Amino acid sequence: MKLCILLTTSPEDQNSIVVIKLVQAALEGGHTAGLFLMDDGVYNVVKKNKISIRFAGLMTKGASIALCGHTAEERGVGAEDCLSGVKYAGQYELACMVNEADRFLTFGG
Amino acid sequence: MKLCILLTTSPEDQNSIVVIKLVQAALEGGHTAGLFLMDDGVYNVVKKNKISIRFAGLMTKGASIALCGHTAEERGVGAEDCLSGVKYAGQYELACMVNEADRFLTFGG
Amino acid sequence: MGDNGKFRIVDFGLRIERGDRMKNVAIIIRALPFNTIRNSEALRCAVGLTIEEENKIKVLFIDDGVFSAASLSCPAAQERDLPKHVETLKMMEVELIAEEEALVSRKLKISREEITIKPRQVINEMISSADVVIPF
Amino acid sequence: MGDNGKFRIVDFGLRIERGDRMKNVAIIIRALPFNTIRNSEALRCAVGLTIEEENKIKVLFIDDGVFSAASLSCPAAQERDLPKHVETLKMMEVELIAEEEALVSRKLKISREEITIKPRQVINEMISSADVVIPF
Repeated sequence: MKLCILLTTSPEDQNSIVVIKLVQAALEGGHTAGLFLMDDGVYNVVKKNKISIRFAGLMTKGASIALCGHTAEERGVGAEDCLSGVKYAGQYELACMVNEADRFLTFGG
Repeated sequence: MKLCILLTTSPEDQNSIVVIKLVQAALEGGHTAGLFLMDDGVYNVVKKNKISIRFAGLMTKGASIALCGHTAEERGVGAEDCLSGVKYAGQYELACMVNEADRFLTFGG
Repeated sequence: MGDNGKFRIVDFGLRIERGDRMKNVAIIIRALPFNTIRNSEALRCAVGLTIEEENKIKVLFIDDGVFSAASLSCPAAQERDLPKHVETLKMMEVELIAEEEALVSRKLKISREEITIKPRQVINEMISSADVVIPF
Repeated sequence: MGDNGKFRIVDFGLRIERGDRMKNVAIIIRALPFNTIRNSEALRCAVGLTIEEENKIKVLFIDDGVFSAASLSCPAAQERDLPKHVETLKMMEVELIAEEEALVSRKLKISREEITIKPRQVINEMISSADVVIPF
């Protein structure tokens, strides 16, 4: 099964922890997991942000992470600010994820 | 009159625009204005964030801006990432602002 | 769909049988329009989702979200590019639907022809039959 | 207060007549406890505000905020340092008050002795008589 998740809130929100735990559980269950970050959600994978290490851990275990470059740029978050391995992408990436996912979940405000 | 404002939301929230306009109006009316940024509010004065230029404009016109260094650090936002002139401070600064203000307003989530 | 010429992309992640992957996507807008950029982002996201042709998109304005549907011509909406997004969505044949009961209880009217009005019950069925639901 | 020995700090911003500046500060916690770090931040902020001795702080748990007051001993609350903040606040003589009606309607009980229970009407008066109100 492919689980895809859209996360649009900053690490201040409990959403980040829920998403991390969901993705971990999915990966441990032998599933595939993809994350798309948009709006304040992009802050979750900014390297200097403490929580990012947990998202890095998800990628190590096989999760793919992409973000909306447009919303990142608006926040002054460049590709070089993000964890390596994060795909600095666009809404096309999200469109594909939505289409490919067997389960698609949104965590917003 | 001294107007002080606590802002705890990111630039994604309309709060930022309301605060900018309030502080502008206060300054134009000959009042003093101080801003304290905390939680996701610190993102408003990150130099690379587009909206920060408007907060820089407020400082040029005389507003003082301080932020909660603790919440900034949690987000990986260092003093060097912020507009010059922003005071990288602590809750003590907020405690003083609250005490000094003739009007104190909070803009949160 | 095996015989109708739909192609397979075996080397593109999990999207193995593209022809089988028509997805009904419901984007839900339910919050007040101008407190955050969230609703504008929802419409931009809807536009983006149409890029993948196998996605069939509906945008549903429910509860306080109908304020967004009703105020598309006001200056604040224009500042957030809402009318532009709505025009693009219509062009991409995305259905835009506002909840009748929410409009009535808030005494709101829809002036834009891009948006149709349907009862909550119908909208609920659209949501429950969607493959993917993205609430904003 | 001119004659009672309170000092003036003329070179410290606008805080010219410190003795006249006793401020009643009401911090309001009204949201569910665990969805964001907001409530923990509110308590940390309350602790911070006590540093300036001229601030007299009350922390008021109203509406859904009473869940925070009622769940101070659970693991999630400990993870967010809520009990530690509450102990510090008590030590700093900050009043911590939870709304009676909100507790009753949610069938919640307060187990921590640091927190007192008062009717909404009394809390409303505290809010309206405060010099500074900081809602979280």
